[in-house]
Amino acid sequence: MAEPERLLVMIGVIARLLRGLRHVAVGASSPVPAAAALVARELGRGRPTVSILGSETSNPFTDGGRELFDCAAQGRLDAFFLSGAQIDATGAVNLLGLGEPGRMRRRFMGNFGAPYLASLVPNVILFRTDHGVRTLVEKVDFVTAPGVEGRWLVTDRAVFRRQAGRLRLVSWHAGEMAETVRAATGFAFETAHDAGETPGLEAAAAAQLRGPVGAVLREVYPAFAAQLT
Amino acid sequence: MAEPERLLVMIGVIARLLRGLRHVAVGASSPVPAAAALVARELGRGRPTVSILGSETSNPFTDGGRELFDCAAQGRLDAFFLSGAQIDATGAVNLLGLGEPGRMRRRFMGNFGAPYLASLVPNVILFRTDHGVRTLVEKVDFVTAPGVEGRWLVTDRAVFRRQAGRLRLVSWHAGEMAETVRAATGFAFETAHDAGETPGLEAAAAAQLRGPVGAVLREVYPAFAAQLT
Amino acid sequence: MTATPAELAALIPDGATLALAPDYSGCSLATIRELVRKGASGLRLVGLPQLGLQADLLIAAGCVAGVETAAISLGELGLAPAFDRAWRAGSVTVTESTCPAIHAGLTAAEKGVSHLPLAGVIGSDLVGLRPDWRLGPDPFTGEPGLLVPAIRPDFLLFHAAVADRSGNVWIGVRRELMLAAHAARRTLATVEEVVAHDLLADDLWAAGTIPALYVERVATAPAGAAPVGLRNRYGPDRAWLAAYAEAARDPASCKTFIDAWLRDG
Amino acid sequence: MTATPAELAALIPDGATLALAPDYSGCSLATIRELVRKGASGLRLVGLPQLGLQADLLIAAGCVAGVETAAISLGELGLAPAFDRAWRAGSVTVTESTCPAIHAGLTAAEKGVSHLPLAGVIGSDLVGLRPDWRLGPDPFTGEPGLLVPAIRPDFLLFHAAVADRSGNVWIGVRRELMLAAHAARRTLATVEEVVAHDLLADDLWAAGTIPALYVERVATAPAGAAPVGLRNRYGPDRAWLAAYAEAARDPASCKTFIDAWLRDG
Repeated sequence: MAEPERLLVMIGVIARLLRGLRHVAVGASSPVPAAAALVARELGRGRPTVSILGSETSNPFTDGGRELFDCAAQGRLDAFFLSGAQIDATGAVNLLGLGEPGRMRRRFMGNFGAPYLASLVPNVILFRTDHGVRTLVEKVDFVTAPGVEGRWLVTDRAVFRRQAGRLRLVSWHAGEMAETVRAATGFAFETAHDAGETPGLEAAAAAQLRGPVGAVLREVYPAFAAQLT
Repeated sequence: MAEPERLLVMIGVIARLLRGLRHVAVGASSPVPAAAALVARELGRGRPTVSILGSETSNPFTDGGRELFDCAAQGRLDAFFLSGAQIDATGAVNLLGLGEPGRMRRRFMGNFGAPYLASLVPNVILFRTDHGVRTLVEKVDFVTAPGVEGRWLVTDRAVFRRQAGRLRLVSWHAGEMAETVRAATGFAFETAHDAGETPGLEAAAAAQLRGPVGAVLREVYPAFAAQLT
Repeated sequence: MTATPAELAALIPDGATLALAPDYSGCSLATIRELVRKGASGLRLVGLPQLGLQADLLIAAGCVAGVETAAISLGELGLAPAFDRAWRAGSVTVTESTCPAIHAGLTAAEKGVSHLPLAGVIGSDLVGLRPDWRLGPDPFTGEPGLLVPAIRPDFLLFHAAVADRSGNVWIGVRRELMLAAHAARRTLATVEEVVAHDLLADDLWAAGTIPALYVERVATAPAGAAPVGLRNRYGPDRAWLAAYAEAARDPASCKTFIDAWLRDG
Repeated sequence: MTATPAELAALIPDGATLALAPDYSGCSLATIRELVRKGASGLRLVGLPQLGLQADLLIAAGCVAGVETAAISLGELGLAPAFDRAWRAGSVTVTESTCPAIHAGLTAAEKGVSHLPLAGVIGSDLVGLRPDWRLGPDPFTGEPGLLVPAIRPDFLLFHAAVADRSGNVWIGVRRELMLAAHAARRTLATVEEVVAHDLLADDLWAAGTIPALYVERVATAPAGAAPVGLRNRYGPDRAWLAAYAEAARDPASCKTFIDAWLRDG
């Protein structure tokens, strides 16, 4: 995983994207989105509602494993987060494996709920904490979920958003430039005309991470919480 | 409702039909089937399991109103009971109303779950405690649920079973004869070659009604329980 | 945090589709009374899966345009008298259904799909009364199959024993309310009491709780389910119900009865 | 009334389809151990909706012919090593799925229908891996639609905190087990303890209880979910899990590890 400072920038970016939403869910093994969602909730005075799967204290569901998916189909889930073994220039993600579908040479854990949530949740935010040419590729080997227009990708180096069919560089984090991002990315991309350096984590957000958000993170992601502080 | 002695005969008939089954459910407002099912359970040492809808103590369902219906579709419900404003010569029942469907002149409560349960539960036992020409008709005005081969009808006068497409008289209760049953029935019927008087309630069953079954009935159907004893 | 029954009623606009529990499952008579008071009209009721006193009172007061239900009655007291009169007069439309078809329609809405296949039912004349249902070969088995459309009520209104300060509502085993809360666009509940502890913090409570996520407003209404009663809390007021069943047979005495009910509450 | 985990394992024949909970939902490792001991073979596992340690142990011991799942892993410890080896060798078939497709398949079985429509998913390459799924226009909307077939496992096996003497089993909010118990032909459960009171007698307990109606056998197995842990009771044994994740990478050390696990239990 990336340097703590880079993770803090990612948290800030994602928290800003979640402003004004009603309900945000965070899948298992997603500490950066979890931190960002909790920050957004604290700064939004309880809004959005945040559901963290795998947490026993921040998970409001009472109807079993299906409820998250039903909830999304009902239009009650405004944002979700996906990573992927591969993310491509169109914003498609691959969680399944490498090689030709049906004859893969390597298999990861599986598709989980991504094929479904990616098409039903209006704001699916892609993230990777290890921006590199092997993970950010021109075309995924397997489309777990296709990309859609307007989708965001937040990495430990930069922020992209899909426009006109492809991810476009929106900002680079402190210490990067468009060129360093390009060198670390496996797909060609355009740079938005107003691109610039990613704003850092706001002081108010940082205070939340040191305070109430940190307390929740220590329950769900103790190692990650320790790394941030 | 019929004389208590007639109700006891009906309870005996139905209890015998339930022997050896695993799970029997009883709908709302069905005291005779409820009593019969509980007698069968006691004489069968806990088998069948008896679910009485509307009872807070004899209802094992924990998944809401749909569970009875799902349970039937899963093949986990062996018997259910239906009455009907009309029951016809084919064993079809009408719970909805009188007159032409879509332009009825009288409407009863509604179809409830009968259209579904009648086709999914292997043993649907029809019952009426007021055997008469207006309720037992040649053809129902509205088919809430069609009849099926082998279906039983138990009334306060007699027992019928459908064979070769029509209900056939199997037995008549003490005090009746084939002729008195015929005069009280709105459809023509054949009499089974081995028809005879309905056996009365067994002593063991009567003891259950005075004992543990009576106690449950007093919770769910207090007026009915008082009438029996 | 909590509102009043009148505030809940004010949220329900004329013409809304309103899902209501049967008499045994948690009825917010306290809010029904406010709907009558405010002169609600054109409501379309959905039974979960049947309708009882709440529907008959709303119909008696002229608040209802139509019902979709597997049955409508006063239970042991027989036919719903105001409904029966309105049905004869043709002033309330009836979409006839059967319990599992309503559960299936709500489940389709819960899962965001247009329809659900439904077992059984084929062979009943009911199918002929529902032009919106589809008959055709099951794509997997080739057997005759029935598809019923999603039912997505604008509102679910119910009464339960307890809620907490966050708006989580405990319904215990009355899980048809959970299904309907998932299916409905907006859910309004009255409760006997608001408790101080978080209902989701302890699995014993959480297992029977509708999360606040689905609940728009909660109002406190002690004895809010009277006169039909609330499971494990208080029974039906049989004298009241019998008096209503008698009075509601006649339009004039029905009006007098309801006026008295509005005055008393 | 209650049985032993070995008696539960004896009920599951070779070749059976066996639904298993993910590591967070109630895993009967006590019975998995007995399945390994008896040399079970040809099992077809269904994840609810994903598979974890239970599946990897069964695969390591050669008990498994195939899996249908949305994912299989050791959670934070990464890929399921025995599964990964079996997958590379082609000795275990994988029916790839996604969480809501498994829930929908189980719901179809619960409702006795051949299939359920499923929202989303179209556009994923997953659809191309599932020739048993059907694509076609939705009969109500005309939009592209996806139908997934019913999943009816022969057995559901899980572990929970408590059962009562009648065989009712309390699962709290782990409601995927309720769905699977409805869908499966036969359900077997181990529990930490059997309590004296009737779980269905009090709605607080009943709301989170699978009725005995669906449960064929219950066995008492204290710490029966170790080493993955049981919600609100005991956590995972992280040292054991890390040691397994390491040992299972190599067939020889995996066998040694499992032999020790069988000896200790």
